[in-house]
Amino acid sequence: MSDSIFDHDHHAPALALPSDIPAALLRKTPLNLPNPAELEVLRHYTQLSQKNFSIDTQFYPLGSCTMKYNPRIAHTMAALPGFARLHPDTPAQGMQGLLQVLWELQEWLAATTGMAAVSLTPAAGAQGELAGVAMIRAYHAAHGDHGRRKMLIPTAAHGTNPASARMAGFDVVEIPNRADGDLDMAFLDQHLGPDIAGIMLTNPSTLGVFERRITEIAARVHEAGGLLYYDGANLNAILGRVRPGQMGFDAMHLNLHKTFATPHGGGGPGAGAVAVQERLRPFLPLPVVAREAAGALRWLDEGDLPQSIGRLSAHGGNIGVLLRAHAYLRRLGRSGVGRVSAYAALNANYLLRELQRVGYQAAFPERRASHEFILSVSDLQKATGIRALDVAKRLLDFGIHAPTVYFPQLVPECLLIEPTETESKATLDRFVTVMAQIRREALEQPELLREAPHHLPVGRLDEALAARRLDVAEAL
Amino acid sequence: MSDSIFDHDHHAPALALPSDIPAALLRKTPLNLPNPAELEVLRHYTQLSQKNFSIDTQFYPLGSCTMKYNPRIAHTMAALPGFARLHPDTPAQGMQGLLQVLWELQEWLAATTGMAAVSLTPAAGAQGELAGVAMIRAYHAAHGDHGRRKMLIPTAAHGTNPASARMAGFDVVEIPNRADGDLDMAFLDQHLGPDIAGIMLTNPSTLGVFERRITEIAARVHEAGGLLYYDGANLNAILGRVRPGQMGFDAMHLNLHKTFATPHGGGGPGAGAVAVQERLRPFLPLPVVAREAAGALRWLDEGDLPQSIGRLSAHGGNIGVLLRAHAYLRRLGRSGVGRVSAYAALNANYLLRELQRVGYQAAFPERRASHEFILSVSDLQKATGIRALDVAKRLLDFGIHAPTVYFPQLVPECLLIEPTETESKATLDRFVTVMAQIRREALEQPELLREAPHHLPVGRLDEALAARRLDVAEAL
Amino acid sequence: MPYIPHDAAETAAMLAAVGVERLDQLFDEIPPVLQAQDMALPEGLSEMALQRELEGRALANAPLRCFAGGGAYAHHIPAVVWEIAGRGEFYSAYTPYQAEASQGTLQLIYEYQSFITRLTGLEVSNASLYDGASGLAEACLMALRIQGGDKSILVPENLLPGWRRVLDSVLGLQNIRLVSVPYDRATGTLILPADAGDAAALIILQSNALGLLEPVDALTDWAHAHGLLAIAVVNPLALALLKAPGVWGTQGADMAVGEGQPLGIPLSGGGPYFGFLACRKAQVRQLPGRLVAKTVDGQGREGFCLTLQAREQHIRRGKATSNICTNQGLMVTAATIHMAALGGHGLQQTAVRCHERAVRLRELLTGVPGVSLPYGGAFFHEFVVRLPHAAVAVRDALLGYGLLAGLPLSDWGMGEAGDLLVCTTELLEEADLLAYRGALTAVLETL
Amino acid sequence: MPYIPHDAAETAAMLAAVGVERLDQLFDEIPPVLQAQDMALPEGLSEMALQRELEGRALANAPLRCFAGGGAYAHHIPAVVWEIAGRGEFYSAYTPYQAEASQGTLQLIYEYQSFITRLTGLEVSNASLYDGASGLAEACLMALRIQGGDKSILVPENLLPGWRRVLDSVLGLQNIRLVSVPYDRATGTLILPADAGDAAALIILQSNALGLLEPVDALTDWAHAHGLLAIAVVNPLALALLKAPGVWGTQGADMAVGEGQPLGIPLSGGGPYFGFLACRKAQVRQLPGRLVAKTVDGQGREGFCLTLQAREQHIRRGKATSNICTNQGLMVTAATIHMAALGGHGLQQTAVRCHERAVRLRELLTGVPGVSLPYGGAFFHEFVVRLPHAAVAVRDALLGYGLLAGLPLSDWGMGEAGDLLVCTTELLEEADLLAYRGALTAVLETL
Repeated sequence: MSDSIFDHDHHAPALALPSDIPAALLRKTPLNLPNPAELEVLRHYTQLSQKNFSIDTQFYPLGSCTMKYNPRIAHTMAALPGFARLHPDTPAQGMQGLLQVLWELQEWLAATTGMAAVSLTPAAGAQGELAGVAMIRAYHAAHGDHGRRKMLIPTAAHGTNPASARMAGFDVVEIPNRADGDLDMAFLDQHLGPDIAGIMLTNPSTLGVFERRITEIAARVHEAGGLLYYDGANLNAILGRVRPGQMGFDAMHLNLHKTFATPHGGGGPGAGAVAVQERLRPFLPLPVVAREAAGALRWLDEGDLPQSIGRLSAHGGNIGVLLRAHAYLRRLGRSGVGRVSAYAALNANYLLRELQRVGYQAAFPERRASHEFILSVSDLQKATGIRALDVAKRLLDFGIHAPTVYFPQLVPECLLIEPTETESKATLDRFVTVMAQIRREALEQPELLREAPHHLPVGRLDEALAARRLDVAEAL
Repeated sequence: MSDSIFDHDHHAPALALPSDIPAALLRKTPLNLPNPAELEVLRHYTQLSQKNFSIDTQFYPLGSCTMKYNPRIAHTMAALPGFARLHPDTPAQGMQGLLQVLWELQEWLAATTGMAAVSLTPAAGAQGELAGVAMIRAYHAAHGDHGRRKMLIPTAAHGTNPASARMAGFDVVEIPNRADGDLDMAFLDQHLGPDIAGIMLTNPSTLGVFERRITEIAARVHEAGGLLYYDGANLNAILGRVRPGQMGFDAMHLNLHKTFATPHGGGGPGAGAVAVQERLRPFLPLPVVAREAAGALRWLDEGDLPQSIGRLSAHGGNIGVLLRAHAYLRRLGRSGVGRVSAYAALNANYLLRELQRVGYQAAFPERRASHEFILSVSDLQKATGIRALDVAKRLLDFGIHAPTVYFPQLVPECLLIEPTETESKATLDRFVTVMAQIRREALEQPELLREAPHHLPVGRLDEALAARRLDVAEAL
Repeated sequence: MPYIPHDAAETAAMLAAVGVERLDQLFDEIPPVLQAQDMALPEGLSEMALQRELEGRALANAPLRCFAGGGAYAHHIPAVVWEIAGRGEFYSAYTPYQAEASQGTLQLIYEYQSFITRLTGLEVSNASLYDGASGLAEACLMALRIQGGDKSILVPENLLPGWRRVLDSVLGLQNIRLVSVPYDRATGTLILPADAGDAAALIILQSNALGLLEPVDALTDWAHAHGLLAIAVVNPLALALLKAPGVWGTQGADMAVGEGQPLGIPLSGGGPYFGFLACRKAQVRQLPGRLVAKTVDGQGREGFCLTLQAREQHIRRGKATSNICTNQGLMVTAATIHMAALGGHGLQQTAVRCHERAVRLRELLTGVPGVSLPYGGAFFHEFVVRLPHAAVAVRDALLGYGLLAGLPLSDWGMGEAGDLLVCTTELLEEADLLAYRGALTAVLETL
Repeated sequence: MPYIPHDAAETAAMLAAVGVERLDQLFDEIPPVLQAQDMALPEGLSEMALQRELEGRALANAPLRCFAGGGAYAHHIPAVVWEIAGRGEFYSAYTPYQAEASQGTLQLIYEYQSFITRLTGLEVSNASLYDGASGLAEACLMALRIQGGDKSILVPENLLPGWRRVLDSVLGLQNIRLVSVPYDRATGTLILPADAGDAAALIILQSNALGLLEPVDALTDWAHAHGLLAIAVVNPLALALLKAPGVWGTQGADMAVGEGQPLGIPLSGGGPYFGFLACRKAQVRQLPGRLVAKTVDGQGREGFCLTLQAREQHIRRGKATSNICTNQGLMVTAATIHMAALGGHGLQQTAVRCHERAVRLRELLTGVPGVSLPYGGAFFHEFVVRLPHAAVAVRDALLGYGLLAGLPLSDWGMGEAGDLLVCTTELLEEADLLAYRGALTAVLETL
């Protein structure tokens, strides 16, 4: 039974509109939003919520997005009235408590990444990337180096990388990966030159392996006058153990909704703080929190950072998300951050071994997995026509979210799997059991997979029809 | 897949116990509670919650318990730190805000019931009943009237009535109802006498009809020296319209978790405030909030009310529940309370008509329904063997909670149905459609009902085995 | 019309179906003289105005650093506890009479019962009673049912006075005699009576109202030697540290009862809390309140349901083990999640910290001039200090320092005027203890 | 080990399965020189200690009665909104790429899109952008894609300065020229430029940064007459009262964009909020961000899924309509519930109240000696008062009265030193308005 909020509409009498506003500016037609009773609203959206998978209810072995536990304390702290009711234009003397939290988070993220300075303002990873490459652009411009129009990006990179580079006005040059997962250095060398602004890398890469020659790559790029941008999407793999600043990166973003356990919220809000080496500090996006000699905190603005790439949103960014990241990091502390990557790596490597044991093929069997790894079900496809998508959809029937599929595109019929450190051995073992069963089903009853999922509110949806018909709003 | 919290146990190292406590007093065996990770706790109990029906997710046409919407604002207000963190032994000057709320609630409940005074302390309806009949006992005792050992109670009364009367040391005399639902006055007259302490009534009665001769009953009981106790379970039927005080009742309780929209919480906590006429005021259970001349509020104790029946719990009762009831009543206000009973009656009478229309038989077809009404499916039982329980279980399959069945026992194969005022016509219409379908199924496919429910986490459970085997705790 | 969905057209259609014209006509069986009096209620508020009013009231209750106990304790409650307990599916669910539609609550109660049996060392726990004090009254009634005949209960004089009053109120209704057992004014612990009279049970406190640990093994054995049942009254958090009632003495206590509030329940000015009650399996049919059991459905799937309902008032009516119906379900939900969130290890750690803080504060306070310790015995997390001024005056003066310093025993008619019962929990840091000492020193100098 | 479940035995078993002995060995492919530097982080806190620390920080932000707007507004949010939005199934869910496992979020977004189209009078709404300002930048880029060629954007000078800066930052990266359109210093509203140059679009504000309503019909028609797209920038709550952009002028605006914060999003010091963006169906392929559509499954059951993903970066990579990936999903969840909880009627009622309060406060403040009104035009719920002293000093002085009195225009480099932008919402009662007047009177007397 499908239930729409538009089914719950009780007629409300028309309101008198203000007479001091010219009639020409007033609404002409009634506002056709439904008028449900409060219980109807509560029941409708509560029931909708129950149709979702979520971390609080399911395991997400979801590569390329660290879906780990989002501590509830962070939620309750961000909701404290002293934070939640604070108007953004409150003068600094009225928001020292909030500024203290943000300033500490800046400091801690700098320490964690091995960078000199941080701006918390980007609203998501993609906006962080944009800020990062914009800073690279501004850096070259400030040095009168206007010819650097090209950004190098591995073919396997997240789609946001080339999109952000383009949005910052760069041309994108794609670099292939070698069969062992590492970057093709020869190709890199060919393209390094005075027209190269820099390179965007994530390490460990989207292939789930650590780029072993990162120091060498950094040296060559720097030598060619380029800067290195670190895509922080995979930071969970090395948190508290390896710092992008030491690898030679000049700028980076952090996905606080991945590594720092703020919730995904069904698609956001995230937060994409950027961290930079000293030489990029003047270009940081605004605002940034600074501590004055007397200890008072204030927002830095255009007057303080005249070379800044500017503002990316009207206020200080997704502050409620930043509060949650602060709470998480404060819980972990110095010795806790290193455990994150250690157990993320343990879970990934254990799961890889176990899935190999039950018959799945690793994309890079000779490599150590980072926090994630890639399987390919090309063998199943050849044997029975079963594709990665079918395996993914069948997993849903067992109350397990699907891994990322068909990314990176480099590996055919791939599943990108990241268990994260907050899942227990028992959960991983159950996942292996289910994956083993699915593999048997694929070989013995492939139609079971092709028609999956069977036990969810809806079966596989017709996406082609959705795009063709394009019903994107309830008709009036 | 069944999941127990005991499945999530990670070994924790043993702790050193304090040396200043004699070893003989310390725990000898390890405390065998599981040690789950926070995500495991969250996921386990979130998943458990999803196995429940609730007002927030389902319609409860549940007679004898008003299951209406529990406004969320009441929950958030009760959780304010100024209330939630207040130690009960804080001196009065440190809890004036709370005392103000409780004092207002006392006043408003008195106004709403037509009584002179209120004590909020009883923790639930049954404790309210106990307090009520204990006050009647204390009243007679204070008048040297020690021979009044019997309490009159209708056969159809809630089970708590006789249980509470017994707990207060009374003998119970049951009074039958006539075929039209009203009380048997002849029987009443026979039993009234110098050994009668009083009578416990609910009006409208558990038969879903208003006792029309209540004024006459009150006069006769009073004439015989007895007092009248009003069981407030059905107050929603007359809220803001008829006041028990005017009907002639001397004492009563209110189920705040029914009429005043505080949540049932899967079985409590409730609150069973008692309200009394002036002559019973000295006997109210403690504590009670009083306003002093200067406006300051304080708790009254044994010194203030030496004739009190005493304390029923260690502190002031279920204060968090009282806060919720206060919030609800404050939202409704003077004109809102009357609408409660008006629409509760409208929903009940509409539903009764509609269910009769699709073939169900009313127990009292010639009477106006109050806020609830009784159907009997004896006709189905005769035709196909289908019982009220089968209809109830089948309803669960449609996402509708079962009505109360087999209560009152007077009516064979009965369903006691109370829709409450917070359900919409659309919900009632859907219920009628489902009930019509179930009736058809009962006649055409009775096994479908006998084996129901089919679509819940478990099928009909073996209650006999449960009692025989008596597995009431996870084995060590 | 808050919370009522009907619009005018819907109301009209429904009235027409019923066959009346106005809402008033739905009450046509009720004598008009009884209807429609005006009520002295204020007009209703919008949710916004209500929120503003109640936030103001909440702020009028000054936030205090809490050193008061006496049966209600300020503990940290992990955020996860009420985030889950507040979910609509728990919060707004009915009593789990329809088992198939209530497996969440039922399994949770089963887990709760399991936790309580492990804490107490007894075999059966009910699904909760109203609070610790009323739970003790129920335990006494249960003991009397088991023992039969008209008997009395032996009640220690160092029971919390609020609890004693509840026993007086509830047991008094059935003319049950409560025989007081005195405590030693020097040690603060119970003096064993010469004989047991016609008593059915002895109440054994761990800790007693003065915060002191009692020799529970000896008391239990004494009770059993005299044919009495031993009713243990315990703090469930302390049981993470202290010997379980089920193994007290040679045979163990027969029942354990207590206030569940320390297990994740906010102080809330005094409630809602919950009482727990555990007993031996042999006596389960005398246990009051709801009980959940594991069973199977027709397909052999495991499930949970209420059991032994024939003990309860909705079946047995006047012959039930108690009149209790609605209990403290949501508090049990929170307590269960709380115990799971802390885990056995965390509960024990918390108990140890509460105790360590108490030891430390006791040491600090004895360094304040004029302050002494009337009792020397072992304690869990509460202890009495004897002040050189009336404890009430000192407590009131310390409110100005943002401290609720404890409970003056004189409020209870116990001890001397200067006696203050002080409690510490894990919430208090060293700085708080030092602040207490500093404030007390300052107050005593000026009084 | 916060949030990591493994105990020692489990870790050992897993290491053994992997074939290593220590956790460190899992990083054996990483050059040792890059590993294990010590980090300048404080030690971790227990949840209890964290809560205490952050509650202290929260209290350090003084609670103020809010008369500030400027793009962020203090509204009442019904309790039901965040009680539901905070449920784990919404809060901790992933982006709904797996449609079958995300029907809750997908249907909710579909309902959100429906609500936005009805508010704006346009046919398509995306599933959100970061905030209003960045949403406007996206709308400009979209207009440029639709119009083709190297073009500029006409930007009113009475656009909120924070928004203008975002346009400068984002559009500047692609060397897009922003041509400022001045406003009339006497009326505060826009002066239509003589010609449109090579502009692709005109931004039309309703209201503008001074709180004034613009002649949107004329501006829209002017834009269309000059071949420009009309981009409406609107407050979604005001749209409950004001004419929908879809019917501005003869043809209606082409896009509507705005800050969604007034729809149930807490102020939170500036975010997270969300930007909404609506357009005509014909231009949907140029729309940035996610979009949800209704469809059916193999059995014909209705369901919802993301659609037209080929516009997005994860498919189209460098050729996407935007780089946006994560948007503001949970804010949209809250906003949708908020709009449903208020309903069309409640939104309109709230908008009317905001306006009435503003009219009343404006009247009250003009009675304060020395206070004048620089602009006479119609407004929604914000207006400028001209004070006889620097607005910054007055604002700071009023903090002492518990009031955030408004936004000094001088902070924005606009208006005169005494100009203060004042906002009212439904949260403010008559008593608050009188208190404001009283405090302002007192402050002006002493300055």
